[in-house]
Amino acid sequence: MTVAITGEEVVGALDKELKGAVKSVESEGILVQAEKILDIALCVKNNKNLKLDYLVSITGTDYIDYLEVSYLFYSLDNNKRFTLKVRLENKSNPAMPSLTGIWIGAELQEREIYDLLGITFSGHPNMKRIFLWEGFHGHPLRKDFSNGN
Amino acid sequence: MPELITVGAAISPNLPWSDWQFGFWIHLLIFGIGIISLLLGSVIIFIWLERRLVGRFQRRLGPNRAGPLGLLQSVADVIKILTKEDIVPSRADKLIFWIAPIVAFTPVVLMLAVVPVADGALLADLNIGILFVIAISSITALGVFMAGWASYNKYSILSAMRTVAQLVSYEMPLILSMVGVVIIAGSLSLNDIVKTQTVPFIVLQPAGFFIFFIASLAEINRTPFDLLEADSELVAGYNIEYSGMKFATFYLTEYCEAIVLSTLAATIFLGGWQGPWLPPIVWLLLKIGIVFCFIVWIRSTLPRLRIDQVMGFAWKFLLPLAILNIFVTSIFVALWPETPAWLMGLTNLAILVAYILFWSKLFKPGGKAVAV
Amino acid sequence: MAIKTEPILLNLGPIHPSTHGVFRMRALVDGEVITDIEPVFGYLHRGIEKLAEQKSYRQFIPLTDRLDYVASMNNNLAYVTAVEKLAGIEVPERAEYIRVIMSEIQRIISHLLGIGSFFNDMGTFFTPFFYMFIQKEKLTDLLEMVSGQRLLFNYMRFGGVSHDLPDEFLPALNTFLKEMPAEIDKYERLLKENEIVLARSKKVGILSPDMAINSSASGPVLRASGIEWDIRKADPYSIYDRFDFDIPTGTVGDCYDRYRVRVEELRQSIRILEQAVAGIPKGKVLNPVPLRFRPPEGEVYSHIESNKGELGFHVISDGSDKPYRLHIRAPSLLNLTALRKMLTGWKIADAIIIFGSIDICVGEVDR
Amino acid sequence: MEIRTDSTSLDIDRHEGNLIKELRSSSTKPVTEPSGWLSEDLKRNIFLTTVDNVLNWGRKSSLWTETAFTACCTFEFISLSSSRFDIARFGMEVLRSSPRHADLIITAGTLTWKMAPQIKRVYEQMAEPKWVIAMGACGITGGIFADSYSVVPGYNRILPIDVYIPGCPPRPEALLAGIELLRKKVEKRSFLQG
Repeated sequence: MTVAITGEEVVGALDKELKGAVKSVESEGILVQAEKILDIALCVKNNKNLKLDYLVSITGTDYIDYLEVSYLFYSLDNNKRFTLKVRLENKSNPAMPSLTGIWIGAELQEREIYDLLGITFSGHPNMKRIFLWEGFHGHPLRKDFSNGN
Repeated sequence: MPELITVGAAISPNLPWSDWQFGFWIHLLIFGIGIISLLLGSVIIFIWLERRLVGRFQRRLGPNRAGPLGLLQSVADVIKILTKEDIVPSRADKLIFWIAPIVAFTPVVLMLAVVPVADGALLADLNIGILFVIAISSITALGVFMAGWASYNKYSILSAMRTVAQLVSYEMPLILSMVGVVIIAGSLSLNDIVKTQTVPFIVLQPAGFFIFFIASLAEINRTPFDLLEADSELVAGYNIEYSGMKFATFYLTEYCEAIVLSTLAATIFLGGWQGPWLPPIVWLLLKIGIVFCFIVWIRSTLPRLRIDQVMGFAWKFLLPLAILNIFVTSIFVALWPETPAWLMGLTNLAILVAYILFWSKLFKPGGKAVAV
Repeated sequence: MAIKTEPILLNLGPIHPSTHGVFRMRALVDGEVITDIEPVFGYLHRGIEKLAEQKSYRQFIPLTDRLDYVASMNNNLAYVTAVEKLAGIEVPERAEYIRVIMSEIQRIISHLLGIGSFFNDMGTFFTPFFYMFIQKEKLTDLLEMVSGQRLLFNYMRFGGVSHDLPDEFLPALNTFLKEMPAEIDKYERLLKENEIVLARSKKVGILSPDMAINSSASGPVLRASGIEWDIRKADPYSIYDRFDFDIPTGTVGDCYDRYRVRVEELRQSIRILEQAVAGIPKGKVLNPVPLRFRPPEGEVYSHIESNKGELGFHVISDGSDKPYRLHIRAPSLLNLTALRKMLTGWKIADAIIIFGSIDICVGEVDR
Repeated sequence: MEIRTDSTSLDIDRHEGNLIKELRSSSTKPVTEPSGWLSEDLKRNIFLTTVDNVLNWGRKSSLWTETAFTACCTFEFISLSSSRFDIARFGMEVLRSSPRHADLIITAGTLTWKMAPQIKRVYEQMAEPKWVIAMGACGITGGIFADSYSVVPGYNRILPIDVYIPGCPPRPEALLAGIELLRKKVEKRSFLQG
C-alpha cells in the first residue's frame, strides 16, 4: 500500500529547511510559497528519510480566485506518497519556478499546464505550447475560457 | 577481340534461323519480343504469387476477387496505376526526374539477353556473359539514385544515399561469388556454364550460392536489406514523389529485378534449363519460381537490418568469405582437377559452416555501430 | 579530417507509417544520425479534460474509453475507481473479479499490439503483427460478448460493472487461456533469439534506471530499466492483493528488455486470469448509484497499473454533479519525456524502433 | 518565407499556427460533396463504354489506401486488414505511406484543427482519381468530441467525402460494406467526365 505522508511529518522532518515557506499544512500534503518551491522540492528529494525521488503528476487547477498547482511525489523505496501545493494569486500573468532542473519528468507536464492554464514556469528549457498551436487564443482549462478563436 | 563485341557472331548455330539471310534481325526480333513479353508476363504472375504467398504466410487468403483466383489482380493494378495522374513536383529536377525510371528499368531487361532458355537459345551468346550481367546490373542503382536525388524530398535523398552505399558494397561479394563458378566451368558465357553443369553448381559451391543469394537479396532491395524502401522509416524511399506511369515503372523494375536475379541464380547455380523429361524452358521457369518463392519466404519472415549493419555484413562477412571461396576453389581446380564433385562440395560446405561459426563467436549484437 | 556536412531537418510524422498514430518528431539529422530531435504533440488533442468539466460524472465514462483506445477497459477502471474513492462507493466482489479479468485481458491485447508493432517498426512485413492480431481478435470477441462493442466498451460503472457476464464467457476464456501459452512459446521461437532482432534491439536506446525515475517513466518502460515498481503490488487496487504473480524486470533498459518485459507480462496476465476465473464468486455485479449523483466536496488522486504504465485520475469535486477539474496522469505522455535524450545520437532506423519500444497511444498522449 | 532549420525553432511553430488559423477561418462550412451518384444519373450511365468498364474495373479492384489514420478507428481498419477479415481479398492490402501512390483516404478517427492542414495537404498530394471515406462518428460530425475547442466537426469541412460510415468505431463488417459502396461508386465513373 502506498501510504500518504502527512504534512506534519514533512514539516517535522524538514523544519530547518522549510522555515517560512509553508503556508498551511494539510492531511496529505503542504501548501508552500511559489518562490520557494525549488528549494523545497530539492529538500524532499534529497532528504534521507523522505526520499521522494519520483515525480508522479502535476495538476493545475483554476479556482476562480487563484490558480493552484499540485505536485504528487512517490518514494519508490519507502512506498510513500506526498503532495505539494502552490497557489498563484496573480491570474493575469501567473509565473513560478520550473522543476525541470530536478526532475526532467516535469518538462512535458509543465508545458501542458502552460498551454492549458497559462502558468509560465521560469527556467523551463522549452516553454511553449504543447498541445495547441501557436496563435491559439486563451487557455482552455481556465474557467472563463470560451472557445479559442 | 572484335568477335566479342559483334552480336551477330553470337548467334548459336543450333538455332534454325542462324544461317538465314536476315537471320540476325529475325533473331533479335524473336528474342527481343520473347524476353520482354516473358518478363512482363511473369511479373504479373509473380506479383500475384507473392501477394498470395505472403497472405498464406500470414494466415490469410490474399487477393482472390479480381479474376479467377485473383489472377488478374496485377492487371487491375497496372490499369489503375497507368491511368493515374502523373505528378511532377514543382521543385524537382524535371529532366532527371523523367529519365530515372527508364535508366532503372532498361538494364534489368538487358540482363536477360545473355540467359539461355535452352541450349544455345539466347539473344546474345556473349563469351563474357557474366561480366555483361554484372556491368549492366549496376546501372539500376544509378537510376534509383537519380530518382531519389531529383525528387527534391528529404526521404528520397536519404534513400538515394543508402542505395549507393548498399548497392556498391554488395556488388563486390556478388561478383566474387560467381568467380568460383567461372573457375570450375572455365567460361564466362552463361550458355557454357549451364552446359557444364552435369551436377548443379549449388552442390559444388554451396558457399558461392550462399553469398550470391544474400548479395542478390541486397541488390534487389528485399528484406532484410530493404533499406531503400524501408516502409517504417523512409515512408516509401526513393520513389516517394513518383506517381502514375513512372511509379509503375519503378514498381515493375523492382519485380523484374527480383525475377532476373532469380533467373541468374537458377542459371548459374541450379543448372538452368537442364533437367529430365520436361522441356528446358519449363525447367528454367520452375527453378526461377522456386528461388522467387524463397525470396518471398524471407521477406515475410525477417526484420530489417540497419544501414551500418548492412555495410558491415558485406565488407566484414561476405567479402572475406567470397575471397576464401575463390582461393579454395582455385586450389582444387589448379592442383587436383580430378577431385570428385562430392568432395569438392563437402569441403566448400565445411568451409562455409566453419566460417559462420567463427564469425558468430566474434559477433556482438546491438549497440550504436556494428561490432565484430 | 572531418567532412563538412550540413544537417537537414527531417519531419517524422504526423502522418508516418510508424509513429503509431499522429505523433510527430522534428529531427535534425546529419546523414543518418540524429543530432537533435523535438517531439511535437497535440495532433490528437481533443480537450478531454475540458469536456469532463461539462459532463456529469457518469457521462464522462465513454470519453475515458477514447484515451488509450487499445485498452479502454483500463481507462474505465482507473476513472471509476477514482470516483468511487472520492464518493466512498462499495463494489460487489463479483464485480471486482470481473474488473480484474477485463483489465488483464486488455493488458494482453495492448501488449500483443505493442510487441507486434515493435516488430513492424523493425521491418518485418506485418507477419508477427498479424499473428498476434489473430489472438487479439479472439480476446476482442470475448469482450464483445460482455459489452457488445469491439473496441470502446463503456462497460464499467460506479459501484460495479454495467451487467453480468454471459454464461458462455468463462468457458470461452478458459479455452483461450489453455491455448495462449503455446502461442506465446511460438512467438518466442520465432523472435526471441533471432539474430537480426538481437542486432537491432540489444543495447539500443538504453534508458538508465536513474534516468527512468527522473523522467517519471512508468509501466514496462520503467520495469525494463530494472526497477521493480508495479502499482498492482505496491498499492493494490481492486482485489489485486489476492492474486499471485511476479513483476518481470529488465536489466539493461534497452529496446530488447522492453520487448522481453512485455512478453513476460503476457504470461503473468495469464496467471492472474487463471486465478481470477477459478475464484470468481456468484452474486450481484452492481451497487446502483443514482444517475446524477453528487460526490462530496474534495479531491482524490487514484491510480492503476494500466498496460502502458501508471494511469492516474486526479478528480476535484465541488459537490456538484460535474467534476470541477479532472486531470489525467497519462503514462504514454510521461514515458515520452526522456525520448529526446534517448534518440539523440542514434540513427533514424534506431529512432523508429526506440520509439516503437516505448509503445505509446496517441489518444492518451494528447488527450 | 525563410524558416530557420532548427528543430526547436519557434518560427516553424508560428508558421504552422498561421496555417491552422487560416484553414480554420476558411472552412466554416462543409465542402460540397459529389452527390447524386447513387440515384439514377441516367445520362452518365448510358455513355459508359467498354473502356470505362475496364478502367473502372481496374480502379475498383485496386484501391490502395493511404496510411493517414488519426485515432481509435484505426484499430478497426487494422482488424479489417488482418488475417481474420483480410481486406487483401479485394486487392486493398497495399498500404502506401506516400500519398502519391494512394487512391483512397480512410479517415479513421477524430480530426483536430492542428492536424487538419496535414490531412488536407495529403489529400492534395494524392494523384487523381482519389476517394475519401469518412469512417466513424468523429469523421462525420466530430462525434462525441464535437463540442471541443480543438476538434474539427467532421472531415467534410476540409475534404469532399465519398462515403460515410457511421459507428464509434464502425465494425470491420461495416467498413467492408462502406468499401463495397465505394466500389459501386467507382464503377459509375466515366472516363470522359474525368
